[in-house]
Amino acid sequence: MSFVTVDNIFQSYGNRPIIERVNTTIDEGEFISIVGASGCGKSTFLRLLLAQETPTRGEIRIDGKPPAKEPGLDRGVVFQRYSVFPHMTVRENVVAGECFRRPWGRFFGTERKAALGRADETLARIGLDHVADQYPATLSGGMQQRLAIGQALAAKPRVLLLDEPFGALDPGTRLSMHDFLTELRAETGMTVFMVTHDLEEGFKLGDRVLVFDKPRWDPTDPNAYGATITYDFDARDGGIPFQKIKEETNVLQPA
Amino acid sequence: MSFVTVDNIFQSYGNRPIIERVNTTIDEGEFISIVGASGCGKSTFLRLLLAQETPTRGEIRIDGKPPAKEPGLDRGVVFQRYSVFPHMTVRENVVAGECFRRPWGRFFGTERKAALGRADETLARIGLDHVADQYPATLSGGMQQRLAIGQALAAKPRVLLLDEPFGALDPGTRLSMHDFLTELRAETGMTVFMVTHDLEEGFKLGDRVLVFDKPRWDPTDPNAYGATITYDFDARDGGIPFQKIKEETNVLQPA
Amino acid sequence: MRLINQKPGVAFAAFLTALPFALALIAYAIGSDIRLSANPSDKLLPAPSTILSTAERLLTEPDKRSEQILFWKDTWASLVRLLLGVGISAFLGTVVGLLIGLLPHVRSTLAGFVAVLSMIPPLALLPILFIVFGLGELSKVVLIIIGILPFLIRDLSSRVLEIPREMIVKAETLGATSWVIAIRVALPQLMPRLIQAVRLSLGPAWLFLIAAEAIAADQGLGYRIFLVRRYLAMDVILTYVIWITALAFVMDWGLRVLSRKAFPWTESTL
Amino acid sequence: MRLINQKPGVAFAAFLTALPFALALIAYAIGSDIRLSANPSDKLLPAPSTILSTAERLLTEPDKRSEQILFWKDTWASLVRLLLGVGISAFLGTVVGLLIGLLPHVRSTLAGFVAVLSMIPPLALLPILFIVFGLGELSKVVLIIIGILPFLIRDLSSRVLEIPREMIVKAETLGATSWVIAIRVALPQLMPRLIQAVRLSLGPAWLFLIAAEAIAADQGLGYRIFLVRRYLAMDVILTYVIWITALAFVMDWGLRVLSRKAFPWTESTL
Amino acid sequence: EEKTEFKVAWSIYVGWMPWGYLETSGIMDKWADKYGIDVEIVQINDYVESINQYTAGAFDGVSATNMDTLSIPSGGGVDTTALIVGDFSNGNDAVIVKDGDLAALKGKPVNLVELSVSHYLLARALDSVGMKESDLDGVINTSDADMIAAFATDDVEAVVTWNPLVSSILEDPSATKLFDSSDIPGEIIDLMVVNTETLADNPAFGKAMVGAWYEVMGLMAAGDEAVLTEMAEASGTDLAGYKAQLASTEMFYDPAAAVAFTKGADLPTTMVNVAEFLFDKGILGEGAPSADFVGVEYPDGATSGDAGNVKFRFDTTYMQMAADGAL
Ligand SMILES: Nc1ncnc2c1ncn2[C@@H]1O[C@H](COP(=O)(O)OP(=O)(O)OP(=O)(O)O)[C@@H](O)[C@H]1O
Ligand SMILES: Nc1ncnc2c1ncn2[C@@H]1O[C@H](COP(=O)(O)OP(=O)(O)OP(=O)(O)O)[C@@H](O)[C@H]1O
Ligand SMILES: [Mg+2]
Ligand SMILES: [Mg+2]
Repeated sequence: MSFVTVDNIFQSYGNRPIIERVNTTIDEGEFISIVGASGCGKSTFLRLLLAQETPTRGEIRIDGKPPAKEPGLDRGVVFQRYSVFPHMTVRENVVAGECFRRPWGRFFGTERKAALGRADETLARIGLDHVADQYPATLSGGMQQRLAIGQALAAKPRVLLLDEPFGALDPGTRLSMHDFLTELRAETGMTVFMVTHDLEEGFKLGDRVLVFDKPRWDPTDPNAYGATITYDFDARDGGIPFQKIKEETNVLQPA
Repeated sequence: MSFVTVDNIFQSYGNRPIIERVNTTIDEGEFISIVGASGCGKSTFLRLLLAQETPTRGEIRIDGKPPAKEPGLDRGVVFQRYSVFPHMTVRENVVAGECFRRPWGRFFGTERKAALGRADETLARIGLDHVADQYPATLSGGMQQRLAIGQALAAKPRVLLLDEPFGALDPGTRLSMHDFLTELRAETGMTVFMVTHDLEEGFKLGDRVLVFDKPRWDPTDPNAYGATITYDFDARDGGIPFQKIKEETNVLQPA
Repeated sequence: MRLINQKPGVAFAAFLTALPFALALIAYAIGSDIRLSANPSDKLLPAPSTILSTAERLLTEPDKRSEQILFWKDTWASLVRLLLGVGISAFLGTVVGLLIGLLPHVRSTLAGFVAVLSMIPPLALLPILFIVFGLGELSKVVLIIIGILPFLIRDLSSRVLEIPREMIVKAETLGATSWVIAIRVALPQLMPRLIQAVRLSLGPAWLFLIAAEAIAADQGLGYRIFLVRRYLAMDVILTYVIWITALAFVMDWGLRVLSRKAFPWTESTL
Repeated sequence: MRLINQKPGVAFAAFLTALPFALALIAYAIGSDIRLSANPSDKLLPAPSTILSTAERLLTEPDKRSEQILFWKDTWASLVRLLLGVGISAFLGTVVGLLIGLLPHVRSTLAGFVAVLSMIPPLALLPILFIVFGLGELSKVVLIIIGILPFLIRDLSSRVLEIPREMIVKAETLGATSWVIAIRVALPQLMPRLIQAVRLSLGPAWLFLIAAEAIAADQGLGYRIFLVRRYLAMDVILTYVIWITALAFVMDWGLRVLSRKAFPWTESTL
Repeated sequence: EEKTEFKVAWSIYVGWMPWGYLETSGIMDKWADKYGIDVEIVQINDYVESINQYTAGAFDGVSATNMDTLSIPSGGGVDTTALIVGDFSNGNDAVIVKDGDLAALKGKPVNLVELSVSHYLLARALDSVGMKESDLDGVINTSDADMIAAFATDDVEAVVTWNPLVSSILEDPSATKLFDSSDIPGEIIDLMVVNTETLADNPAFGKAMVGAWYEVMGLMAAGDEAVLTEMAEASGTDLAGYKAQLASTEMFYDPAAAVAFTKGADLPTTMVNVAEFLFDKGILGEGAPSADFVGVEYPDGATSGDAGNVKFRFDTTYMQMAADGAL
């Protein structure tokens, strides 16, 4: 059964269409990589999945529930930057994943002790236990992103959305983050959407790779049309062969 | 004959030695890649080459001249960021490479016209002619770095210093920058020092790869000793085999 | 839906923006009415209609003695002082800010001194100022300068220091002298910040202007307000206050527009 | 070597820092000497020694009538007013700044109003303030609040708006309500900026305090300065000015230290 | 030293309005030209500032009261001569309360401009019922510009102030006048004082000033409505209001009357009273060992206070010239 249903989504800002006619269904536990040219609307699509924005037309449903109006507990997210709270220590950041849903955004008493314990377990698992009492600004970029993912997972979301999570990291760190993410996924079996600039990364990590592009092009006005999913590759088996297209594409054939 | 002579350089900040006993000679036209762990002093070494700082001990001479006291026309530089002037258009940035040495930092009259013409040629060569009248903030990171290199070259320096010039770019852009740099180098035959985090990049572009590391290590005080050149690889022939060490290294052997 | 995600529509937003102004006006009208019905000759909160007619009189009727419309004469006098004071401060602030920001020797010499100067309450020094600079236009302009210059210098010099070292080094490798770095790298990048800083110091500048005019002047907006305050002519005071507020608002807005128009490179359009 | 690259040594830097202070002192001493040799009882520029002895007297000798040391009484009175005014403004500024920054409806309603309010010159409205808040301590505190609150609100709300949207969205995905986002995400990140903003508004706060005390008071630093101005006791005025400067400097320094100590996370130590 | 350019300062007050008229009407210039000099008359908003400026040497003369002259320029070592005795306050300064009598002031605060003639008037008023300032709940220094607003607040029980504020405050039905300067006639004197040395070196300055002043006095005495209206408007009121203020001012339109008053036997008594008041308030400066610290010289050469430190001189020479028509 399809877990996430994207039903004929259009999104425009002002009069300018960004994405149009986006349709797809995703099964629970799939890892979806999203690639495409810069500015084509990948982040916009992620914001729609996140319910940070409401699409101009169409609906996104998760597990058959009515479309969400705003971000909530069921969707976790990690952006390229600003995904951890700079004023909390690493441990507090992980605890925040559990306690922000409380009326005061805090745990008290024994509940707090238990949460701190769980946080330390999480930190050990993501390899940040030695910096538990430091502030994020003192961590390297890779450690910060690992923390951001750990924090997002502490909230136990049903879908995890990643917007170029490793875009600002250097190549070595990036590779180790891939391993980290692959491990975590194996453990949790979560549904993941990841936007990336790096095709290789997309195919390496994803079960499917969605390519966003403008199928129609008006030479007099490059902004006249929006992007959509032009290819949907099956990237299992280590992403080889890359060319296995899963479904029919939306590329308009010359008539 | 050696063009750049680095003669027993030490640099400390306060009591903390950063680099120590650095010796090497570089021929005119060589492309030197510098790699090493984060914080080991690569940028510090570049600052010394640039004469932005004066070493605590030792001397760096270019073409046998006495050590420079401050950065000047003979050394060009491109940093990871902030290497172009945000308040000038792309064309003005290139012209700045020639006119900053003038009393008013400007060309006037016919000289100005000629310089604008040369700038347009440069821009065409570095593929930025279509954005000549835009401000750098409107360019992508890759275009900005291309501009920075073009500007540095417009001043016709004898040595070009690059500090992680492509560190902030995404992988695709990075590759095209490599081609760009290789081309430019072939044209100008300039002596280049490039610091990079990315070993692969270092070997791909460099004629030699200098590795900075701490040869001595005090377990009770990690900051007690500075880094030096521990390996000096010959990376010609496309960098293969990587293992061809050019000179004797400074790694201390267990006694 | 969370409150932070609830956005008013365009029409409702316009209504909300107008709301506090309307409420303030109504509150004033009611307060004025209560006082006036208790004492019809109360001067403290004149009826809005009184203010309007006073404003009309001030704006159109020339003074019998001087045959000039005092309102415009006051405005002109104050604006000249204000613009001179702010202009001179902006100029000096830029020059000294550049010197402090760029030259280590000047920085060592002046940074501490300016920091201490900026803490001195200028109002307390008024008597000395008047002696040294006389009672003419100069002293008013000087009070404004003394009041805002230390702030401008500190703000601008710290901005110069914020210019990435990389950029300065780059200019050096292009053969730029200290002078060229000052005029071609630091100065143009300082300009948008200068406008920001001037915007911030317009408030204090008005304050010092009004204070100076209150003590020694024979024309000017502050002078008139303090003159008629002796008679509690609130209709005149309120007219002048509204006018000053409007002038301040227009200046602020003008500077904001200027900053946007004059420095297109500050916008990151990528 | 370029001027921008010439750095003074440690000892020379210390000398340069002291230089302008020494020069100012010498200039004053000379000026004072010239006037005093023309008229030995000149009061305008008392000799430095006179100021010292006056300061000693002010700091130690109790007033004949009240048996209190007026200097400390004045200091205490002014500090209480200043801290109350600044404290209340900081509190209100934080709350309203958070509301404006986080809630679109409040932003639509208040942002424009506060922008206009911040342009009104508060000194001109004193008569109305007096009537509404009386002539007691309250009106002085209120004048400070009116003087600095609009700036604080504007500054803090713009800082809240600068919090990256990503961070707010992240908090939402962790199940945070608007309230939790306010107190656990926005508020703590606002604190360092609050301290900055308070530092910036201490100058105007002193100014408004002195202005209020000059107009109606029976104690306070500003009161004393404007009172003894009536007989040109510059020795007393200068003592008080130096004292106010020192107080302002210490407060500024304290806030800077507090900011560094209390918010270790603002330092990027990587 | 001898010079030809002079500057005098004045501030708005009923008895000093002629100075503004002198400047705008050109009468001052006319008289200055006659003596080959140039006199600039500058209006200063803040009365105390104008005296401070004079004391510091920025002006050659200033309009001031006898009390403030004694405390600021004379106390500050600037030898000062009263060139013109223009008037004395005869009701212009008043103690005003919301209810009760003088005795009822006990334990209440009083708002006034501290250390000014108002303060002196209060001291004299309390004297008259055998009270002292310490019987009050203190005095609150209140700017004259805000006195009317202050009286309108509930905090304020009593104020002491001067015209035109007095008449504005008395428009309030709740205000009662308890005591005014007509109860101590001749003690609050409005003067034009000039630097003694400057006057001695430049008699032409004194002649031009006095000559011009009494020309306007003549116009005022004749009830010239145009002149009075102009003064009224310059002081921010209308003709009727200005006339009402003049009614409580004992103007010396006739130079002979001014001379007679200055030579009168009451003046030394007044000045000793004033000096004691000033000393009592510490206004004569901490260097002042006694109320007699500053000497005052009278037209007949007699002095009060320290004869060795005469810094304040009442000199009728020039007014006498005017009276004699010798200018
Ligand atoms: N809130 C908005 N209002 C108006 N236009 C917007 C808004 N957000 C994004 N856009 C525009 O929509 C287009 C798509 O933006 P989006 O951020 O989704 O691209 P992207 O594919 O994520 O690009 P990148 O790879 O650079 O992150 C861009 O042209 C952008 O300018
Ligand atoms: N001006 C300075 N004063 C004191 N310490 C400094 C200074 N500049 C650099 N350092 C220290 O010197 C060390 C080496 O710094 P440097 O920037 O040269 O390293 P790097 O090899 O370029 O590292 P990265 O790969 O992170 O750029 C670092 O530990 C840094 O903290
Ligand atoms: Mg994006
Ligand atoms: Mg580096």
